[in-house]
Amino acid sequence: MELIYEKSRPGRQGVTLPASDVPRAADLPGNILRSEKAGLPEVSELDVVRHFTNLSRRNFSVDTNFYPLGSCTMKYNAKVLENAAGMFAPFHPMTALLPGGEAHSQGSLAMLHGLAGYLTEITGMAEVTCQPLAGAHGEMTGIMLIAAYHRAKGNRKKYVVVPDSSHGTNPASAAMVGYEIITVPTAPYGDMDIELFKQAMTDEVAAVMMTCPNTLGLFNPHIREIADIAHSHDALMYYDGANLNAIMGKVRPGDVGFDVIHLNLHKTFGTPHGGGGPGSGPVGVKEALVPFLPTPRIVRKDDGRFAVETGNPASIGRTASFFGNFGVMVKAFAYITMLGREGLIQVSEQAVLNANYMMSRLKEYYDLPYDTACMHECVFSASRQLKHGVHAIDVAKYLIDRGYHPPTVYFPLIVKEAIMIEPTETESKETMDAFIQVMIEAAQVAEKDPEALHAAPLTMPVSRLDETKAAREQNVCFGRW
Amino acid sequence: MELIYEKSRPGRQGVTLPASDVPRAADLPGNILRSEKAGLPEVSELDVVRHFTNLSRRNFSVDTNFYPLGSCTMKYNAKVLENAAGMFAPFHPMTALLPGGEAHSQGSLAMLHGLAGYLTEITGMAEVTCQPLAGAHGEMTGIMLIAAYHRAKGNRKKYVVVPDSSHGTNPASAAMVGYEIITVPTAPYGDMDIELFKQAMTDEVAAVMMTCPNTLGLFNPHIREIADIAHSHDALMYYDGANLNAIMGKVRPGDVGFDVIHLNLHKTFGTPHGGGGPGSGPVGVKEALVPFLPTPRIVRKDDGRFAVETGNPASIGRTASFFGNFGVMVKAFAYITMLGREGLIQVSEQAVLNANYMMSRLKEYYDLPYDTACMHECVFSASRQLKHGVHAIDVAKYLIDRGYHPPTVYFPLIVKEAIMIEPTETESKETMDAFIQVMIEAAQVAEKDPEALHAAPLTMPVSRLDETKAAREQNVCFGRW
Amino acid sequence: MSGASYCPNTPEEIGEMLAAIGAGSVEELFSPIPAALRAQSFDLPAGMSEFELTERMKKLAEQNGAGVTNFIGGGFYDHVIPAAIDHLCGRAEFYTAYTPYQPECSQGTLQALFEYQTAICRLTGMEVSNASLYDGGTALAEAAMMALRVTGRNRVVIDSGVNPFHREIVATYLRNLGVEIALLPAHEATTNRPAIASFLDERTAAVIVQNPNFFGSVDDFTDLADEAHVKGALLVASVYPVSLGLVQSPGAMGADIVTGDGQSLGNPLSFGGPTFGFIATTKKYIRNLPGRIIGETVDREGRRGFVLTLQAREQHIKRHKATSNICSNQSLCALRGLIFLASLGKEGFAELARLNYDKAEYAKAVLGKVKGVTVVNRAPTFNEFTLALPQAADAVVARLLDAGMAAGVPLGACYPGMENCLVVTVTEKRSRQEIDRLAAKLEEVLWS
Amino acid sequence: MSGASYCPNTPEEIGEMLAAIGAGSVEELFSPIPAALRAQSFDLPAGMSEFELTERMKKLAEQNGAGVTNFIGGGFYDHVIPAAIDHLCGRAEFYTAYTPYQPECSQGTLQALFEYQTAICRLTGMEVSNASLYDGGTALAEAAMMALRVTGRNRVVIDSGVNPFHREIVATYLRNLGVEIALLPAHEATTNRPAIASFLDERTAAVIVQNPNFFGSVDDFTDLADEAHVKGALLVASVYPVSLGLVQSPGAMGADIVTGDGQSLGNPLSFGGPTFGFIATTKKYIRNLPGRIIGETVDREGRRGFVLTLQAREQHIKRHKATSNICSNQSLCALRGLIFLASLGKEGFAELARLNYDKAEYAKAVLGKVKGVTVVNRAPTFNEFTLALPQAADAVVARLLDAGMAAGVPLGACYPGMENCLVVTVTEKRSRQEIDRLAAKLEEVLWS
Ligand SMILES: Cc1ncc(COP(=O)(O)O)c(C=O)c1O
Ligand SMILES: Cc1ncc(COP(=O)(O)O)c(C=O)c1O
Repeated sequence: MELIYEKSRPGRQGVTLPASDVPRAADLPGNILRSEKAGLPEVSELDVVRHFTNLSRRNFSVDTNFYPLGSCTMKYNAKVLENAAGMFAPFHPMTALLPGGEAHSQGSLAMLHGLAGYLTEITGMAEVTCQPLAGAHGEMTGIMLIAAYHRAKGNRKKYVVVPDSSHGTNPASAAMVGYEIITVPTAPYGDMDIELFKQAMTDEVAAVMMTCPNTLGLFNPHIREIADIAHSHDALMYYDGANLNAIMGKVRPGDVGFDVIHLNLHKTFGTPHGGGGPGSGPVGVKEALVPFLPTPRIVRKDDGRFAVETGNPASIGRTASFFGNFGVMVKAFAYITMLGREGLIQVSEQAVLNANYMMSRLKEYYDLPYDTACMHECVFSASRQLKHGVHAIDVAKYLIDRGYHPPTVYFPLIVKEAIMIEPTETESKETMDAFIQVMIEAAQVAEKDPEALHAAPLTMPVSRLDETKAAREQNVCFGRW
Repeated sequence: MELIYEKSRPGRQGVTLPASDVPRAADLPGNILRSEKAGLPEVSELDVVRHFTNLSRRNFSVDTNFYPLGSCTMKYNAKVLENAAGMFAPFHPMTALLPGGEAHSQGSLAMLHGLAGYLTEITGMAEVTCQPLAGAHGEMTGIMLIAAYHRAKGNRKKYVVVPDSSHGTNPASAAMVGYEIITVPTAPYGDMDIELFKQAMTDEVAAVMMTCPNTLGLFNPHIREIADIAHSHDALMYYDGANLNAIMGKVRPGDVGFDVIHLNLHKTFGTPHGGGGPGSGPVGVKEALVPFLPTPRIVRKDDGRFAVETGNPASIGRTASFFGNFGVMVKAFAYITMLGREGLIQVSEQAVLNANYMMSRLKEYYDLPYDTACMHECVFSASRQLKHGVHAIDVAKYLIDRGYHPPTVYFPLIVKEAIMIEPTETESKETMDAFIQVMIEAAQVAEKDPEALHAAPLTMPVSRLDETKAAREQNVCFGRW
Repeated sequence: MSGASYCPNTPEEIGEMLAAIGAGSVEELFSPIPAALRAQSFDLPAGMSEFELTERMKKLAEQNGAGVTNFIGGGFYDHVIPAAIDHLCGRAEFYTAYTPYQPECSQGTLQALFEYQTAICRLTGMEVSNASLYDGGTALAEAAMMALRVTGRNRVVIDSGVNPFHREIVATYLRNLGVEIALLPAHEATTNRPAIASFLDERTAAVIVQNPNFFGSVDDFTDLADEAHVKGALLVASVYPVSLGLVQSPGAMGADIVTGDGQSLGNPLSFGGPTFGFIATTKKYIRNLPGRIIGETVDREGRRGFVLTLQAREQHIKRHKATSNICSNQSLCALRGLIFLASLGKEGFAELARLNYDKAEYAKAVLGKVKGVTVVNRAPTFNEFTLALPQAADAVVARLLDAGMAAGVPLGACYPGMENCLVVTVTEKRSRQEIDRLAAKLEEVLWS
Repeated sequence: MSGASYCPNTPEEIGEMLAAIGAGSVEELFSPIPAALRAQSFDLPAGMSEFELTERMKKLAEQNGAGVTNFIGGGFYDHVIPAAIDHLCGRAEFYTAYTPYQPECSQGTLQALFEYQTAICRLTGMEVSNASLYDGGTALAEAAMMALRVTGRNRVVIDSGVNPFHREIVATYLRNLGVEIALLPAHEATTNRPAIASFLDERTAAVIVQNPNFFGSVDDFTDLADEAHVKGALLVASVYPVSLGLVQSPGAMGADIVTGDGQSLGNPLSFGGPTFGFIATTKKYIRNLPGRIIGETVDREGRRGFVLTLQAREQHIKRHKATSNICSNQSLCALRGLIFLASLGKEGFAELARLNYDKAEYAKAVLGKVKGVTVVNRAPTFNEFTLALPQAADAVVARLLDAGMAAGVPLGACYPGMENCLVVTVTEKRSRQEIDRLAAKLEEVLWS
């Protein structure tokens, strides 16, 4: 498809603006005045609509395809949530910060407070801030809180410990806060090697970051022991909530020793992924860390009204321009409100059931490096297929031709040729059965006709793309501006 | 794709309903109680969303493809119009009919009155009713008005005259009102044969129905003469407004002798076609027919408030359950409001320009039975291609493979192998150029490789379908209920 | 700039196009139109931008006021609309396409309408359905005309329990066709069994009834169907589709043609439209159906596909001999109806009907206890019922409207002698609290 | 039923699945979790249906009141949003997809983001852009960290004219990294030229400025860029994108890194988010950019296609050595920005900026004439300006808010000594009448 810039015709006009009802002002001084209009496309509204409608048709998505992208919880995004978020579209965040402005923002503030309350209970923490803008942002915020905690206590900390199965954002977030990273290998039983962990732990460790269930989809039964060890060094336990979908109502991170958590509202709480974002990454903390939470904080006053609290000297400060990804939060709030206690429990139960079913049905055909009951996702390896020269990526591309978005591949890094499948609870058995059938076929084709897999995909607008060329040429902007 | 019924699983549940807050009532008597639940699909919300999203992807549409379907004015449907219509979604039409209810419906009534006012001015008529639900419904309503007029005058009328180029709805609508049809052939110059018309006209003719520009895209310069002849027999002139897009601000049917008109809001006034509807077919009349207009009528009272008038003894009565396709009208009202006088004139000018450009560029490759300046559409014939065994339908199917919705084919019936192209004003020169190029290629392929055209389309979910089998087997409902 | 016209071509392109045409100006293209025929006036306001338009339309909608609590029906009903419907029907491929004349690139619409036809058949208990008509009233008129065609007769009997607006449409349609319409007066808000025999004769093409009828009474028309059939007439039944989640289907009662308004299935009230009309019948009458019909078939490779079928009934082929003049129908509204039915599903739809019934029964009991108020219906009702008030209903309704409640539809205007009567509608959206409030307010209006 | 959980499997299917797994119950699947670790509490309300939820959310939104007329900005702006944006971004293929890891089935998102990057480059006059960051404030913090990386230094100079919230975010980000932040005090609401020389030194990684600055003043930073470059420092400029329709691009002024908040480009105010942050730089720093970058390439048949590129900068490859920890970004908001820019186009976007400028100039003149009120800015302004009132701004703003007008952002809280000052924003949505009304009301509040 042509680029929108290639469709541009000089003088063509799209959306029109209101005519001016004020006099034309004197021009800005020459050095400040833009010398040349920005080279935006000149297209009609129909050009725009047809272009982007047709572009959209070049995507796989949850609403069109089964999308078992592991670690991403690509569940169905209920349409009613979109409508709910739209109700808050016209409200300016600055209003709440004006003198007297809280009165004009009670609905928004009530939502923020209500969501934080829900998440507090779901996770078993003392308080939640909804400011962080995505999971990784939550991680960074959480580690900043931990740093503030140690600073306030005069602790001298240098390291953050992560298992080697951890998501890349974990070490990256800790590094953003100035920590060095200690990586602990995974033991053959699929959890962080407890002995090596003990060796890694010193008083210089600020925090231990864990995902639980971890990125192999396994729940670590020794989590409390790990927490105890960490706490004995006054290291805090950080919980990466990306996989919370597995355990709602079953386990609360706060109950098992975690001090700081982040959640991914765009995973567990049914908000759409937007082709890469926006997400939302609220952070919950135990009592000891509450003083350090970002400002502004939303509080409920004695008269029941909601207020914005800004002057908090111990706070790490502001981590986002206003209150976070508010529209995303509205959807998550509505989701929790709609599902309620029983609904959320059902979500986790069915997510785990679906993943175990997937694992049981496929383990005959693909290697399962950690062959034990999984939680909400399961991680296979294409190492058996590799003997025929077929990689995980080839299986993935074959799935595309069959109408499935591939699972996550090559993550977690500790599994060779990883294929990480997270069906989520919103998919039905027959959708999974059809997918399983195609996965089995892929395994058969891998043996009989590996070339067929190397050639895939053939049904998309493009075949496999030359990533090396892209990285070498760095064509990241069209034409001359 | 599977049918939604084939995706059904016993016990699966979609949207949930509020829990009851009243006691369960005693059951209906057994003979009234439904004996077996209706066999609706049992699917999840994701099933529904994925099913219909994927179904939608099996359509061509204006937003995805150039759609030069002649006589249908497939112009761009501005998105702001959809939003406008949504604003009126919650209002019950019965409210306005309750005692005191007009006060709760002033906005809706103002819109109805305002739209009728706009259309009155655009067409040069005395009053417009917006009740008819589509073009054909407008025609029928218009002919009923004409019948009422003749009845009131004691005229004994039996016939309605239509040119043979007329749309099928014209004679069908007249027949629905009990008239017999006299069809006048088209002369070689593309308009109704004036001599044959004169012969057809007697005092038993109730009305002459004309489309102007006609379905060949030609404007009849003798329209006033025709009207005079009709009027001399006290036959009324009916204007099929399907082609109004050609002449806004240029010609007003009311000015040139038409007594009754209908408009297709879904053509001229930018409301979407909905995969077949809903449309809206307002009817305008000259003063003499005002008393017969359908009830309810929307009137503006002296105090500026709007009211619903129902008791009108001469009225033909009600033609629709309430006020017509209100939501469609809101879009048309918003369209006219947004474009304004100059915008509407520009629409017609550019529609005519685009059609003439299309005609000029293609007439070298396709026969043009009526080779004269056209208005908003042009009608070719594939008779030249027929020599190679290629029909209009084969050209159409080739276009599908190239990403274009075909023009209207085999209409008007008087043109052999008709290909009727209406680009509309919202399409750009380069879109037309690309289409023209493909049309030229089709003509070339017709000569060199007719089989290739017979085989088309090959890129759609299905190839050509067996219409005979469909008509024979009459499978119009899935399975046993 | 202010007004938009969505015309993309630039002056330069316009110049190129004129050159290709060989015309000197755009105006020249209009030269086939003699000066004498040119518009005498075109006095419209100047255009405005999208933003100004939106503000203007908001203001217009606001002139309707804040909205009232609906206890009114009369053919249009205030039901829940699953959020997914707007999202799916907002898919441009559905709403910016037209009639699926070219089936290969219209399988989306075609399959959906085939599924719609199936849903209508299953709801009504009939064998075939078309792909939609305009609305409930015009569908009934089409059914009457269809019965006239099928039987070759020229008289219809119409029950006064049929929605008076729909009756008026039938009358408007039939007026010029020399058809006699006999109005069967209601008996205790139900179809008049004692009188029917004297109304039915060998000239009668159809007996037209409605279930639940305008007073809210639910009936079993099996006997009427039998009597009609004995005389060679058809039974035409107009039904409120939501009731079919609980009430016996007209097919099971022996109806020959079933119609109804689909608004209650996922279409917003929208001040009366767009909605859709449905019509269903038995296989033997399929060629007499008006409007589009979708049929299943196969492509050259034997794959299933869908097409417009039996087009030889339609105006674009048969012209004045067509079964109807209808061309554009209400596809998108029918699609909404289908998605509504699929979203609720077999169980959910039954549950919806049950909720309506239970709430209405509660309301009937509560309102029936208001001093001086009696329930008129002797027969069972579904979610509407008729109350007799101790005074004229018009004034009462007007006062309740001022209190924010559309309490019901007064019957006086359409049913002389029933000036004190009021049809009250209770859907699943009405809460017990709202019902109780209506009762309290009614009592207040009547007695204080 | 009441609450929905969107879990489709029926009890029968659950039974089949458990059988396949070899588990006796769903609970058994949770057996890896020891009892001691089980949730101590899970005290949440019961669920509700979609309809009830919608009613509940409406009520919540209504608690915000009817809304006020916005003369406030401060990073978020009340601009027109073309209707097409919602419709296009409501396409499920866009909003229910995720990061385009699999390019063949994600060309829609990838091409759109490539077009977005191009738009940002063209707006800012820079050579490369990433595919979005979270928001304007975090983008600025990322830019600061990028400058530290590029220069290997550990000090940044930040102009006090930079949005105080954004400065606070920068401070929060840098706090644990041993970086010195020097705050350059403003001079007459503009960047302090006399002081800059003493702030810039060889340890300085970046000078961070904003255009227009928080007081609304527009500046030409060419001299600052030159001075920074002489010292080996980068110039980081945060810009308000709408101003770039009229104001010289930061690229032309010599900026090395440009950031900003994209909310004003087609994203609703939505109480502060989601929005997107943009970041652009020159080719030579591309490998130091944080976040995703889309690159053009070809497929095996030589057809153009787009992929995530230079991923070796990112956390999923580089882990703690990545240029940033960002993973999910704000794609859909960036897409809104792109569609906004494409909808307005080259001329429309310039016209938009001009409208903002003209309206603000008008407002500046009118408000500047209110008794006792003076305009603080000496430099030109775009669509925001600072007023000095004859009394504390807080009370005045509170009173105007009661009158339905958010008159501006009082500066006292962030700029000690400026308690009487107020930043007023005027976008194209504000009418002359609204501006006049604000002036009148301000006069009234001040003097009566
Ligand atoms: C395990 C895990 N942790 C953290 C993240 C980061 O979350 P986000 O993308 O919202 O920044 C992800 C997301 O992919 C994840 O899967
Ligand atoms: C010339 C003409 N007249 C009448 C009609 C009928 O209009 P509608 O489909 O709205 O009933 C059409 C529609 O196709 C038409 O093209």
